[in-house]
Amino acid sequence: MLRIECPCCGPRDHDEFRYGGDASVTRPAHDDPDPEAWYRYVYVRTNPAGLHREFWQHVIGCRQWLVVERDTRNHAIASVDLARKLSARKSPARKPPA
Amino acid sequence: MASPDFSLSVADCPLIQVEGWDGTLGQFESSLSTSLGTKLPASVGETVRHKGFLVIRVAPRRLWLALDDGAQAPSLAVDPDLGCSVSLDEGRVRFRMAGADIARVLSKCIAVDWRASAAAPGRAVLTSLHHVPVLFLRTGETACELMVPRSFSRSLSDWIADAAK
Amino acid sequence: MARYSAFSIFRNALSGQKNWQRAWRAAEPKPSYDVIVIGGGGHGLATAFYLAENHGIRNVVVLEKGYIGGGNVGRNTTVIRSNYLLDGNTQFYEFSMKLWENMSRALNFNVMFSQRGQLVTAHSADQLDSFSHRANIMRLNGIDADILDRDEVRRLVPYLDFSDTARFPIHGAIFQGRAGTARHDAVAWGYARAADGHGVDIIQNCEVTGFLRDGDSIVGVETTKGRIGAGKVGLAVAGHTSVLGAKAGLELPIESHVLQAFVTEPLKPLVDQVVAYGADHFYVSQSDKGGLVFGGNLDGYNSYAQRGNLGVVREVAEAAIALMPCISRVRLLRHWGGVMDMTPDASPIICPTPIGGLYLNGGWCYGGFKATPASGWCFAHTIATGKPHPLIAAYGLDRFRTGHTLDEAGAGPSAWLQ
Amino acid sequence: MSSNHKRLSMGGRIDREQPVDFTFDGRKLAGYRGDTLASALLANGVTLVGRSFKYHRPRGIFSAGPEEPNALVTLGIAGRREPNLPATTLELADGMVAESQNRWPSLAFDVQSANGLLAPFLSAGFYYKTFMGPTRRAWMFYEHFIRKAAGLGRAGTDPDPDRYEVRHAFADVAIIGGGPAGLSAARAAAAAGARVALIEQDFLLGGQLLAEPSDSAAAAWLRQTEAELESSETVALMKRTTAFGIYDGNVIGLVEQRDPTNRQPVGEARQTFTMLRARSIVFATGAIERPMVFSNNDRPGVMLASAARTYLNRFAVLPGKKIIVATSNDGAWRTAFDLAAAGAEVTVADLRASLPAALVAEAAQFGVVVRAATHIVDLRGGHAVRRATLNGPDGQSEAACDLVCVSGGWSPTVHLTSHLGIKPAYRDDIGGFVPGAFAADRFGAGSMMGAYSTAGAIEDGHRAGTQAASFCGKSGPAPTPSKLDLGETAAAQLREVLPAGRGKAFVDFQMDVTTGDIELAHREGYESVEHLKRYTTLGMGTDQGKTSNFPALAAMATLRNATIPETGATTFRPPYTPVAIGTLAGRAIGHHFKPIRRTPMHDWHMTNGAEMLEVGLWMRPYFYKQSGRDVNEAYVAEMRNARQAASLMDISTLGKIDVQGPDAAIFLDRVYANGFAKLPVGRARYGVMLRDDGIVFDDGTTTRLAENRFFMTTSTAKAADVLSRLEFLLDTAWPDLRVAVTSVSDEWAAMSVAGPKSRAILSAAFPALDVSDAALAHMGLLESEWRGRALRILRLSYSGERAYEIYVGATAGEQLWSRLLEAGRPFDLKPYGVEALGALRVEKGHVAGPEIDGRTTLDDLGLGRMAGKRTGFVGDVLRRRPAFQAPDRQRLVGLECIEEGKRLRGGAILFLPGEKPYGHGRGRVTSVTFSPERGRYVGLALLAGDVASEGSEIVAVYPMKTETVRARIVSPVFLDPQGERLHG
Ligand SMILES: Cc1cc2nc3c(=O)[nH]c(=O)nc-3n(C[C@H](O)[C@H](O)[C@H](O)COP(=O)(O)OP(=O)(O)OC[C@H]3O[C@@H](n4cnc5c(N)ncnc54)[C@H](O)[C@@H]3O)c2cc1C
Ligand SMILES: NC(=O)c1ccc[n+]([C@@H]2O[C@H](COP(=O)([O-])OP(=O)(O)OC[C@H]3O[C@@H](n4cnc5c(N)ncnc54)[C@H](O)[C@@H]3O)[C@@H](O)[C@H]2O)c1
Ligand SMILES: Cc1cc2nc3c(=O)[nH]c(=O)nc-3n(C[C@H](O)[C@H](O)[C@H](O)COP(=O)(O)O)c2cc1C
Ligand SMILES: [Zn+2]
Repeated sequence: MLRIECPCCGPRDHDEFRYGGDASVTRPAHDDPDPEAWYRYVYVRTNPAGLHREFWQHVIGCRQWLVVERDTRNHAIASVDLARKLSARKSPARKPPA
Repeated sequence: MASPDFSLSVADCPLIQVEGWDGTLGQFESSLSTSLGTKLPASVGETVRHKGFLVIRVAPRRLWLALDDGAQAPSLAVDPDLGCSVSLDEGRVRFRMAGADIARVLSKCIAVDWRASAAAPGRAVLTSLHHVPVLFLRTGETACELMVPRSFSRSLSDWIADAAK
Repeated sequence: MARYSAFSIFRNALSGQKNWQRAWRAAEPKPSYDVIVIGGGGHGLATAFYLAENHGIRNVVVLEKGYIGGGNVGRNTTVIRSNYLLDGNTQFYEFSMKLWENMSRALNFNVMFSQRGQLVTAHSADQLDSFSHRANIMRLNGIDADILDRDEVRRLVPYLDFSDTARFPIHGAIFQGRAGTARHDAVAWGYARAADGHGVDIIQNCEVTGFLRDGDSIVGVETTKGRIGAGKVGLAVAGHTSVLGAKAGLELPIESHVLQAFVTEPLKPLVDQVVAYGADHFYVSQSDKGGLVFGGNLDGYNSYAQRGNLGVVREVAEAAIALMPCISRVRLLRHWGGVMDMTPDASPIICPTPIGGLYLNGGWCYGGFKATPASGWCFAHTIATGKPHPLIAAYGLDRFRTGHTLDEAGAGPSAWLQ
Repeated sequence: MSSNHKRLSMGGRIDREQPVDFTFDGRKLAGYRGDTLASALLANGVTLVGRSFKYHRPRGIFSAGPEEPNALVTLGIAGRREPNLPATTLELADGMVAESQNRWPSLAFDVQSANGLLAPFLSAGFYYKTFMGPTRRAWMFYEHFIRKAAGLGRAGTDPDPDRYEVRHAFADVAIIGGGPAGLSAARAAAAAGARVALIEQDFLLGGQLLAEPSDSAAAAWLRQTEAELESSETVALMKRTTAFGIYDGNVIGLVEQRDPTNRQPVGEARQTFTMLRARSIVFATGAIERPMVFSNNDRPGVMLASAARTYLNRFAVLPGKKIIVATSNDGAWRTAFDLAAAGAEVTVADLRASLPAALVAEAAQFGVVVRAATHIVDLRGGHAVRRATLNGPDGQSEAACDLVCVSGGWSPTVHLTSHLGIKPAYRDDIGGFVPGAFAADRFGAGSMMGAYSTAGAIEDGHRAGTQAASFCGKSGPAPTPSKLDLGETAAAQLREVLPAGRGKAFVDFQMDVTTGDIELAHREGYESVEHLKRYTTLGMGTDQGKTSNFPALAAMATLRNATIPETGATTFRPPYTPVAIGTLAGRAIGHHFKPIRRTPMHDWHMTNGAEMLEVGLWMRPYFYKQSGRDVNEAYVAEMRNARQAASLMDISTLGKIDVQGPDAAIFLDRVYANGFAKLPVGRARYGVMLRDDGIVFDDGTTTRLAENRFFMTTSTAKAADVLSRLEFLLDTAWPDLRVAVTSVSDEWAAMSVAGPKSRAILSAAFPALDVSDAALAHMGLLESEWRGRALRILRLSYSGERAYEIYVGATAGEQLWSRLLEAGRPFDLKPYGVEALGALRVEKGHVAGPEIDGRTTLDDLGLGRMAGKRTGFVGDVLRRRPAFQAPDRQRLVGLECIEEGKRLRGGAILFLPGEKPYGHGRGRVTSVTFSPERGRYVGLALLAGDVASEGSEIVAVYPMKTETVRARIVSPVFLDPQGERLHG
């Protein structure tokens, strides 16, 4: 059993989570019309034998999507973070309402 | 229930969920805290008891207010620019369990370490019971509650009753 | 190469087994070959054999990083069937079935292809309808298929759960009588021996670590045993396609996932057919040695570790008993994992690649054992002629870009969902 | 002969006060509490216990533990039979019924032992070389007989009457192995303040110390340490518990034997499967003694030296009177001395030319004959050994014997550490494999690390226990290490297989693999140890080669002229010892296999004649028995009633999602292919979502409750996937959108009233509400309360009739359902099931699961206009890929049977009239129903867009029933294309 240490809930068996695949791919903007960008996002995977950044959702728990760094050769987990925290860095912060 | 040292009772489970937006969470929490008249649990799994209800943090930006039996729901006005609320009054069932045998019975149901600080009295744990998401609430030395989805509740109470044999 | 036969066994028994020859030579790599096949699994070895047998290309080497047959061909649950639905798959797998039916004799190696029949249980009228759709397609393509009702299933496999307490009652089943199993190791060894008989070199403990290039084309490989030149290079490395593909500069729509397999203690005959559970993930057959060989769902995360976890072990055990209550007291002897290329539509990729001299055979997911002979046959053709064999026309790499995917399960591009 | 005649009158760890009766092959025998089945059999003089797999050779008891290759028995009767259990691990209990295996008609006289005569032909892998003719299917004929001959033991076909339990457990430090190393580790870790789980497969703690005399210093140490641990609050002593596998995250699979006898009352858990999650692990699994390989070394009466000592000292059984101890190391001499002290005549044949003087002197004291540089080459005796041929410095000689103890050294038990993919590393100094490098949270101790002396094991355990606790942050005061020195010296290892006599020399006893087989495999090129294993089946039996792996690879190394590390070892896999599949499943069987989901109206359906159907985990009414004799009659009646009067359906299983936030409308606009931003408050809209690859994902209606709030419904099947997908998009792609999504599926009971009389029924049921068309238009929403619960009425139609979806708080669902039926009685309101629902939607041309099959696009389903010219929604770009635009793309059409009496079937394949029905056809029928309106079968189909147009004829071929039906291509909306009934 992988034991994933959810930043909210603590270490849990991986069957409390839903896998979401490669987290290193970049989702094009919702209105990006470039088929090549979408093709790459949906299909192309580096699939490394080694450290893999991947999405897991703590679906039977806090329901947060996480980004886990895990070695695919031995399943050792190097880090776990909230996906939102990482993706928020990429998108502009919202100003608090006046 | 076969075990004399374990009891299970089933009750309704009125809940209100409130959730704040990213970025303005601090503001949201302080206004919520003011309108409830209590401080809020800081991290997921923490709870705060206040007149007639228990505040549980179930996700970084999400709180549940679980009402005691017969208690009136607190009046909540959530500023839509800060967050939102939804009533979850009907969708869950509350299992109350107690007895000296409780840790043994629960060990056959959920992967929660009864002796860990994360499961100490007053703590809440969102976890899986036979693949179903449940909220475990430690209420005492030999007592706890589970909030389970209503549609699964009969299956799950059967499962627990069976585990208590 | 001395032929195997009852007579050869008899003669060798009398001479104290001293006169048997090596099944394949212990070859050392030559400086270059016409074709290098990377991967000594079923597909790689079959490819080498058919290159020699069908196309007369004999200056061929198979490079295997470990021992031949140590990959998925040696760790799969050996189910062979041709009950595919989609145009492109149906014909290919039936062609493979036909090759299986003649394999032992063609290779002079008994691969114990046993056509014991395969059935998948159906648990609702809707499911039986969708099985009928499949069966109709099979029949219309000249492939045997039957739909069984509950009583017929019961007659065939009386020990399944027909009780009132069955959580998912059995309504019927789809059945393919020509489906069955084969002795997995024998397939690798049989192809190796037959290829060797045609002069193919088989080199074990020789890992390919990189590619030699001339301009945009690949002209050889780097290995742990040195550089080897080649006219053409065929990649048939099952779960490791991405790793080698990356070295060659290919971008691939592949994820490596782990699938587990299980075997019980050896028992007297109990399970005659291959039986699969239509309500969950479990399927089982009995090996000639007597072990019940079974499997279930993917573990569901990228992995190269060749082993799985306890969650799936439990789920498979639960499903096993749900279908077959008497298996409860049978004891699990061993469980292991295999690393598979999962593609976004769960169909394979065999084709020439955009890189000159490089041919790709991968993406077999959990179903490539049954494809072994046809894959080797068609890949050999593709390498020999430079053009895809008509039977694999649908298995090109560009189908993901164009949308011509072959998604039997309709699960979409997330490998872990299939 | 009297029972227990081989039992000594004193000593051992058996309870002579508690005799235990059992049977073996029908013979009534007795032993004592504390015996294993093996020790009790030996005490009764039973030496022939089983027959081997291939050659049916007589076999006895070889070991005293789970490494046993030979003494496999079947336990229990009827549904509780369990084959292939090593007698050496079975705790003897009253009423135990054991039977020998692989023999017919009896153990002593077995017909198939004639296989031995065929042995020259049955060499390794012979079957790969023959049975290939005369015909293609010849193998099917031979295989029949081969399968019958194969297999050890027989499994029953009845369901298992016993129960199993699965349990979760946690510890700071898990210690696997209760020998001196494990005990000492537990002591240290507990003292440091860690929560310890000590796991031991045996029913007694002590490991190899149990082979020490029961009045020795070792026994005293053991008693003292055990008492100390028992009194500790933080130590869980788990006896009869095997750690069968180690998985990621330090999750350890444990099986506890709760009912060794198979006789406890039905209903009690026979075994418990514990998933132990440990923060750190100490492996203290000991070592397994190696056999010696010589001709006929498999005869009953050949036994591991440590096992003989165990039988003597732990079980007070003297297994022989005239004994040869064949060894390569000092350890086995202890066995010789103890046996001699118990009165046996003992010869030690040691391979080594120069022997430790101290041992030789001690041997003289015990009257043990010593022969240096001597090994056994052959044994004689059928059902029991009689004579040995020894090869020594003076040539060959013969010796009579009734027991041969063998010791080829020891192999550390590295099985568990290998489960995680850690390759064992060879250590030349101990001549064995120890675990490769450990991760920071795992430790090894004792003989599994090559510390072969008791003193060393205890010291090592102390260190490992302390470190493991400290890894968990527990570094309380360590206790003074306890000490016990038995004065053992390191075990010398046997690294080669010695020349033997002419008979078969066995390496793997259970799989009947001989040195000849290994030579043959080598000769034929199967020289990698993995090929050797697979070609000869070495190590593939129920013991997984615990005693045979090392000698085999040593033999192969010799043949290949390679070193042992060059030759390598095969992989150990879980489980360490076989585990019943029932144990792994625990209680999740029968009706507990998957939890059942019930709607709020479930009980009503059950008591009112509903035939139920599983949909996912939900139970839904399929049809109501009062509607007709069978489903076909019932659904037509139910749909007629909906079209003519009104019908009521439980739709609580729909996925329901509360979507809120200032950006909710923007969000929905992106996730649905059709627009939602402009949906007015109080209105509902049908929406379709695509996957990123442009294929249709799910559909449902979403209602705008307020400016910032929507109520989304999804299909029953996709509810969980949709929610998770929405959360994914919000968390990973658009974290800037202020939207909260919450499942409210279980909050609401939902029911649909459909039919021309539905409005009248609503008025009757809710007299206080205005449900007039003015107040509640088609696609409109009405929010209110009913008996204190929230109420939402949506005017939506799936069936094409005027219809309302009514949502009420789940706790009031059944009341409202009954209320509606009561109010609807004058209007002929009747419940209907899923089958009729399906039929109604087919008549109306609505797509559902059979059409939304994960391969169809919006355009395929005729829904392309929903998206219109919109862009920027999920799946928009890839849905424009060339394949989806191809003219022969299969698109949704309606089909109507041309001949009235004929039946269309889902799954029929479509061909053009006159076309040869071969191949994949032009399309397929996806959903069908008998249409009372049209008086014939109609259906939806996916049909190539370029072959035929509306009005033309098509042929539906259904080979499974050899049916061919002519149909006309029509609009998929069979009924009321103008939608007038919605308002009727
Ligand atoms: C548990 C499990 C059950 C399965 N069950 C079935 C089933 O019932 N029916 C079915 O049809 N299919 C099944 N499959 C799938 C099937 O086993 C595979 O699709 C098929 O075996 C793959 O082709 P192969 O035999 O050529 O692969 P492999 O045998 O894996 O061959 C690939 C070879 O390439 C070698 N290699 C990798 N990298 C390098 C390198 N750099 N240099 C040199 N060599 C390299 C590997 O060592 C390996 O030997 C199953 C798979 C698994 C894991
Ligand atoms: N005579 C010799 O030459 C020789 C050689 C090696 C060891 N020894 C003796 O063996 C002892 C070594 O002590 P130790 O503690 O390292 O080993 P041990 O063999 O005494 O104890 C190991 C224990 O682990 C248990 N075990 C193994 N695998 C298990 C599993 N998967 N699940 C549950 N339990 C499991 C065994 O039942 C055993 O009780 C010393 O007394 C030493 O003298 C003697
Ligand atoms: C069809 C099949 C049957 C098997 N039967 C047995 C068996 O009877 N006994 C056994 O020990 N292993 C059996 N195995 C498993 C192998 O021992 C081995 O685990 C598998 O080939 C994977 O290799 P690995 O464990 O060395 O990685 C079987 C494997 C397969 C594919
Ligand atoms: Zn969490």
